[in-house]
Amino acid sequence: MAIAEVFVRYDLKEELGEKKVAAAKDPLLQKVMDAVVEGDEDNIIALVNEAFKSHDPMVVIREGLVKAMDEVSRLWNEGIYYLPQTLISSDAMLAGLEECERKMGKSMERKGVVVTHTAEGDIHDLGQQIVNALLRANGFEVVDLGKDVPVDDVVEAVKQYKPAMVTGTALMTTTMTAFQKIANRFKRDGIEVPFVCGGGAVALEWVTSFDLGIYGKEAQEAPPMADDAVDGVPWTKIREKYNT
Amino acid sequence: MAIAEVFVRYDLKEELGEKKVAAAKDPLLQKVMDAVVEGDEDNIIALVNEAFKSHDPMVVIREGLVKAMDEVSRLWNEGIYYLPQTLISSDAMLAGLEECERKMGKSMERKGVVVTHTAEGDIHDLGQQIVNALLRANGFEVVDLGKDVPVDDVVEAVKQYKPAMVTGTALMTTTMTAFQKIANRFKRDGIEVPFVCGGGAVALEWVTSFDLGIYGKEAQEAPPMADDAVDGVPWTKIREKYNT
Amino acid sequence: MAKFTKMAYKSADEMIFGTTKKPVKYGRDFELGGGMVYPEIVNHPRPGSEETKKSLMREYEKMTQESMERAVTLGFPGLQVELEHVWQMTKNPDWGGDIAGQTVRQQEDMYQKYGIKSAVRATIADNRKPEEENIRDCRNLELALATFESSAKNKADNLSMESVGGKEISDHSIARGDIRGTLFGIGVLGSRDMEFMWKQIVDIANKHGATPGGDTNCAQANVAMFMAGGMLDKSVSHVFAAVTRAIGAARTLTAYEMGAKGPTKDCAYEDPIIKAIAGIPIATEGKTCACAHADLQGNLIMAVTDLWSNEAVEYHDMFFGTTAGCFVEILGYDVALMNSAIALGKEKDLQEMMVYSDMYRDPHTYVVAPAQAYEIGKEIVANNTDYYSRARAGAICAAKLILGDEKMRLSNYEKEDLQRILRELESFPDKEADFIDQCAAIYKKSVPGFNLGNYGL
Amino acid sequence: MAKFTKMAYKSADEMIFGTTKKPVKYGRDFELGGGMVYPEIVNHPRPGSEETKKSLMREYEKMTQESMERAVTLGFPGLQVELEHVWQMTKNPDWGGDIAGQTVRQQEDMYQKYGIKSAVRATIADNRKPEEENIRDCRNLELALATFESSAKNKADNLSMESVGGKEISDHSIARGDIRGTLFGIGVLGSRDMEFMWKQIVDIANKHGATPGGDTNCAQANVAMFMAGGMLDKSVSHVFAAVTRAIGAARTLTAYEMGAKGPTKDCAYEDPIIKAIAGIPIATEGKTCACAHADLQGNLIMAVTDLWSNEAVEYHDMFFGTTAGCFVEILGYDVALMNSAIALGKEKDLQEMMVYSDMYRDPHTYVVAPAQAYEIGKEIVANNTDYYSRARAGAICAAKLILGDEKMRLSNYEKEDLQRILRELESFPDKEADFIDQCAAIYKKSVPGFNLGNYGL
Ligand code: B12
Ligand code: B12
Repeated sequence: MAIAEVFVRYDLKEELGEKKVAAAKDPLLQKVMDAVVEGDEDNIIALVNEAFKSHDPMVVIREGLVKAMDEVSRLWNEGIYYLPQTLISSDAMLAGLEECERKMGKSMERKGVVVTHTAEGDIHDLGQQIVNALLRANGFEVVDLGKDVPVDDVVEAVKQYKPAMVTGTALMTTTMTAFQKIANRFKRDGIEVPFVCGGGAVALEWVTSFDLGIYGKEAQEAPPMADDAVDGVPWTKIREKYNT
Repeated sequence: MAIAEVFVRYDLKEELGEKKVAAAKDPLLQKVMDAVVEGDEDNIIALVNEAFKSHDPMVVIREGLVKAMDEVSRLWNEGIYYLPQTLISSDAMLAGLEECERKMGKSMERKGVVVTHTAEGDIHDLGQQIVNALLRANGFEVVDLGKDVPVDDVVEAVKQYKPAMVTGTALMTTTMTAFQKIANRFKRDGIEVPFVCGGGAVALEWVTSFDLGIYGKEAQEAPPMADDAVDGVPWTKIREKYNT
Repeated sequence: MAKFTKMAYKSADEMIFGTTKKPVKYGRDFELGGGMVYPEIVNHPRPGSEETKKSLMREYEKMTQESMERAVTLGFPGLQVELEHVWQMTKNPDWGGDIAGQTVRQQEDMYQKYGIKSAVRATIADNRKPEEENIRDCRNLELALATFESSAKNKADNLSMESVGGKEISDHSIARGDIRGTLFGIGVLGSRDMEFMWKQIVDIANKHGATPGGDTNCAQANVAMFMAGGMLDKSVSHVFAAVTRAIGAARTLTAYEMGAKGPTKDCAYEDPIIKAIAGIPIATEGKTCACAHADLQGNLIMAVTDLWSNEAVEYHDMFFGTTAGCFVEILGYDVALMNSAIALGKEKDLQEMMVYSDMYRDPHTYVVAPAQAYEIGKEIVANNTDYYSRARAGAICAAKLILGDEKMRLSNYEKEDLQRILRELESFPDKEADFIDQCAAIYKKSVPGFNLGNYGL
Repeated sequence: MAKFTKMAYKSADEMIFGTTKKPVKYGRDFELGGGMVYPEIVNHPRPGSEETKKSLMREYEKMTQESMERAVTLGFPGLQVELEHVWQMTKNPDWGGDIAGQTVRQQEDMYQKYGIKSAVRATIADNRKPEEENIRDCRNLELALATFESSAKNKADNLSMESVGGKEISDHSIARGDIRGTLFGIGVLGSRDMEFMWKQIVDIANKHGATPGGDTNCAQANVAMFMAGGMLDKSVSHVFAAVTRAIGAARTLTAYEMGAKGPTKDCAYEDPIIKAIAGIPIATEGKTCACAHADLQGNLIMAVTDLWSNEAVEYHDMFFGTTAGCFVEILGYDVALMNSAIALGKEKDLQEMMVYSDMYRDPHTYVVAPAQAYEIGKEIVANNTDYYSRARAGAICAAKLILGDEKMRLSNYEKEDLQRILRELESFPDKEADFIDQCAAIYKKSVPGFNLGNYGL
């Protein structure tokens, strides 16, 4: 009798190649890019300041920070980067961005505002935190309402900040019911904002059973969805694009 | 270390007492009663004929057959009788009844008509068969449409036989959906008949989600439900009584 | 027809999970009975999804995908997916065929990507109605055969069925505790119908290079077992179910005499007896089919299994993923434990624990434990002159084994019932023809629609 | 506070499922760690049922009833029911209390009728938000304590919690693969919060004669494990999760130093380490919690269990009954297999199979296998001068064990990540005070709302 095979390490069969990253325009920008790609938050500020010697802050942002972050997203999507690498890259990118803004003396214009929250009664906010980090790294202003947020507070915040998109996270079936209530309140008050709901407990069928609701499976989806929202794509179309 | 207890034979802890059965009015009727209680289909006809010597057939029915069957139902409900004992008692009772009817030269009046069926696409009809037997033994006329019965045929039969109650059995979640269609057709055609649905796949929540639907968990419930239906209790009340 | 005349194994002790005398290979690198146990998942579509072919195909696609992915994510070496047809898939042969094709393609993709071993079993629904139609010549038969064809053409690896011959008699008899009708409906009529059906299924499989899998006495012995229910139920007696199981074994054996190669169907609790006789790989189900019924042999029925199944679970959300992934996970780990035992050379120890867990939980469990299964198998082959004799011999053996083991405690009612059953079994005629005559007379009267012609009689 | 300074067991080999150094008795004839394993079912209400107290009580009544009935119908000797609070049950102390009372009454009825052994565990939700409020003095704390009271008054047998101290730091750090913050958030802050919480829980339990059960590092080590996910996931690395688990063990131990008696909470995958050190009965979950997450130690985590759980399953219909019965059945048979092994004197054989099944499936699995759990436990008690030192010692030990066993294969990424983690761990200051200063400076900046005062610092 053969020795029974008890498990297979498919992960080892799957080893992926080395990461290859697009090159920057010059060595100074290359260093900025490298720092973001490597998530080197400790040195990013110094490197950005180095780059100012031959580049305008807007160029450092565009050709250094943003370009690097695009590479990071690609590496993640290709399965070469792990989540923590992506998050520390975002941290580095945001620190660099802040420095550029300081240099310019004004904030860079954000693509738009997104209000995020975790449902009332729910303290599982890790998904939301990841969504926050990714949205910020992708150029959005995030209004983070935190966790265990009452329905009223979400509606109030949306009236106040007029975001392009709202997100909700819920990990419990007994808390996700708040999303429908929020969507109903939006409808009643004539707010036609895409409302992306995600988190372990939440399923596509349920979110798409009420108006405005769009299901968000992975945190990575939040930035492209927000791009669409900012571009004025209506919630019905965003739902169609991501939920079928 | 103690020897671990792997299982407990709760059934043996539960041994129930001897069966005690109500006495008949005289020895001849007693023999009829005994034959029904014992499910003695082979001898019931002879014993009923014996009883005719001193009793009117109607008395044999009432004081022998029906009384015995009441005892059988009680024994079953008390957990002393098993299902097969109940069914062979029903068989004996029905054979005796036929003999009485022959003697009287006419059928005994049945309490009312019940139409039974198993859903379209479903050949799991054992539950229905048990329901049929119990209804018959309890004095109802059963119109047995069989299994895998199309919606149209059920509606047609109900128009034809005007039953006091209709039953449906389904063991598959993909066939039980027919019940709702049938109920809708009844409504459309103004038929206000209690429609008792049972079978493994069927759950209370689902059956009570449409009008006319009453959930039947155990086959034993069919006769008392039919009694109510014949008494003109509306389906809403029957549902209230059995489904809460 | 070549009837089995001897046992495949020299003793019960020689039988073990994962290994058979006649291993079977098919699918993507999939081998059963060759030294390893595999899981088999059975997913069922949600109500409503069967309305159109498109929605049903989509439902199966999602279920299969999640099942395969869970297997990969946890590192399971292989998985068989059973497509247990809802009636729409058999009444429309192209539905069944196309779903089989789609499932095979999904598995091929995963095989390319990860090398995970896999196979598809198509279990065609037997929608024939013996008391209403001529089951040897009716539309439901045509459709079933057409669906076997379409499934095989679409590369389903294994063709199986849960056939229903004799059910009109066994249903009536089981509910009444009538052992004569049960022996007749299963042992005689069921076996004859198996012969009729399986000749055709094997031909179709051979024509297309599919493996003819197996059958189950679900329609009969499982009705008895299911009605007997749990410890405190008062429906069919548990000893009646036990004896019925032995009869069912004699009947299910016919598929393998007609050329089916296994693995057998999971819900055939008679399979340990089949393995003892025929030496083919068997599929079984126990604790991990709790989604489909409550089982009194939850561990024991693993003792000689080769393919471990969940019977069937309806697709819906769980806190993590859906049932389609959840049950693959549980099955996969059950199987990993068995394969670990094999790898450590301790498979007989694990088997002993499985048997110890349940053997005396219930008399039906008792008769499918390896030792008793083997004894019953021996009586079946030793009396293999005709279907009736072997089924009756198996039944008598089962009854005697239960009565003879004082550790197998019975309630007073169960004990008396078993003594009655044994008395009756022993009182039946010796000749098959006489028994058939006797039964024909009785059941023509009591079972409306019963037609001997359905069974070539 | 009396810290553990030596191991409860002389060696890993001495540890086995079903038996502990310090068995616990409570409930209706229920004993844990006294030579037998029992199942623990966790049912969760359907969405919507939490709207009113009445509907939620009715939901729990049905779930408990079916769970208990399935246990009886299959002949299981006993069952613990865990009430894992949805937040409504803790935010309204009378809801939690009344549901506990109702569950105990249902079990008492069954005990009268059948003699089935049973107990109720009430797991109060920790709704405190460390980055938003003073977790040592806030409404959510008051409510939690009031709910412990109401549950104990209503005769809940066991009081447990999944406390969240330090989570604001660990969430941030785990997602970033930052081992410093993880060690700080769990090992230092988490442990200090445990001390604070468990003193109060133990007092309440003692006052009412309930048993203080246990805690879990669900809020932290499970976040890492859960995010690490399956074999092909690319989130937190699996080695990071493994090291985090060792840190979690040092933190969870605090509950038992404060007087909790066990059984521990099922989702504490650090429990084998706890058992090695504290000698109390542990609850674990693995393959049969596939309803709640995908598990890479499905069998292995049974190796030294005393109470076997399904984590949590949402209540809904299955083809037979509901999930509340289905999961009791699977758990019950898993347990029957373990108890059979014990009865046969083959428990070490079964344990070996469980371990063999999964030990090299994943590095997180590896560190909770009995041998490694024991080694990590030894390092924890040997360095038990303060919370920081013992947690760090456990973490370093886990990393070295993984790197030192060549059979534990790692992908290139995982290997490099583990080497980095080990380097960093070794580079941290020796003194707790220094480490706290270092971390305070870093995380006050990067984690909004972080407040040392929450931890008495
Ligand atoms: C860690 C954990 C905890 C931690 C939470 C830590 C934290 N910071 O969140 C602690 C210990 C505090 C905890 C507490 C409880 N928990 Co908890 N917990 C978990 C666990 C193990 C992992 C959850 C997790 O962090 N996942 C990782 C994150 C990253 O995943 P995620 O949030 O789903 O996010 C991903 C996607 O969903 C998506 N996403 C999320 N949001 C959004 C939004 C947008 C816009 C988009 C595009 C995408 C997106 O992106 C992320 C990554 O791609 C789960 C197990 C499980 N099966 O989920 C149970 C679980 C969620 N918990 C559960 C329960 C019951 C509880 C408690 C009630 C237990 C108790 N009695 O104490 C309490 C709840 C207290 C409360 N009021 O909330 C149940 C919920 C049952 C249910 N569905 O109703 C679960 C499922 C476990 C179980 N028992 O089966 N828990
Ligand atoms: C035996 C059986 C069969 C036999 C049927 C024999 C027969 N005469 O009915 C056979 C083999 C033919 C069979 C075939 C199939 N089966 Co089948 N079968 C079963 C099994 C094991 C037992 C069912 C049974 O007889 N129960 C005993 C009877 C007495 O119970 P009951 O009908 O529920 O009745 C009781 C109550 O419900 C109530 N009741 C019923 N009706 C009514 C009505 C009223 C008015 C009242 C008051 C009460 C009431 O009273 C009865 C007793 O008190 C179940 C397993 C299970 N978990 O249910 C699967 C099961 C029902 N079968 C199943 C399947 C899928 C099939 C097949 C499609 C398999 C296949 N691919 O071949 C085919 C279906 C073909 C078809 N078109 O129908 C699935 C159904 C899945 C689903 N829910 O959708 C089940 C659940 C098994 C599983 N896979 O999990 N099956």
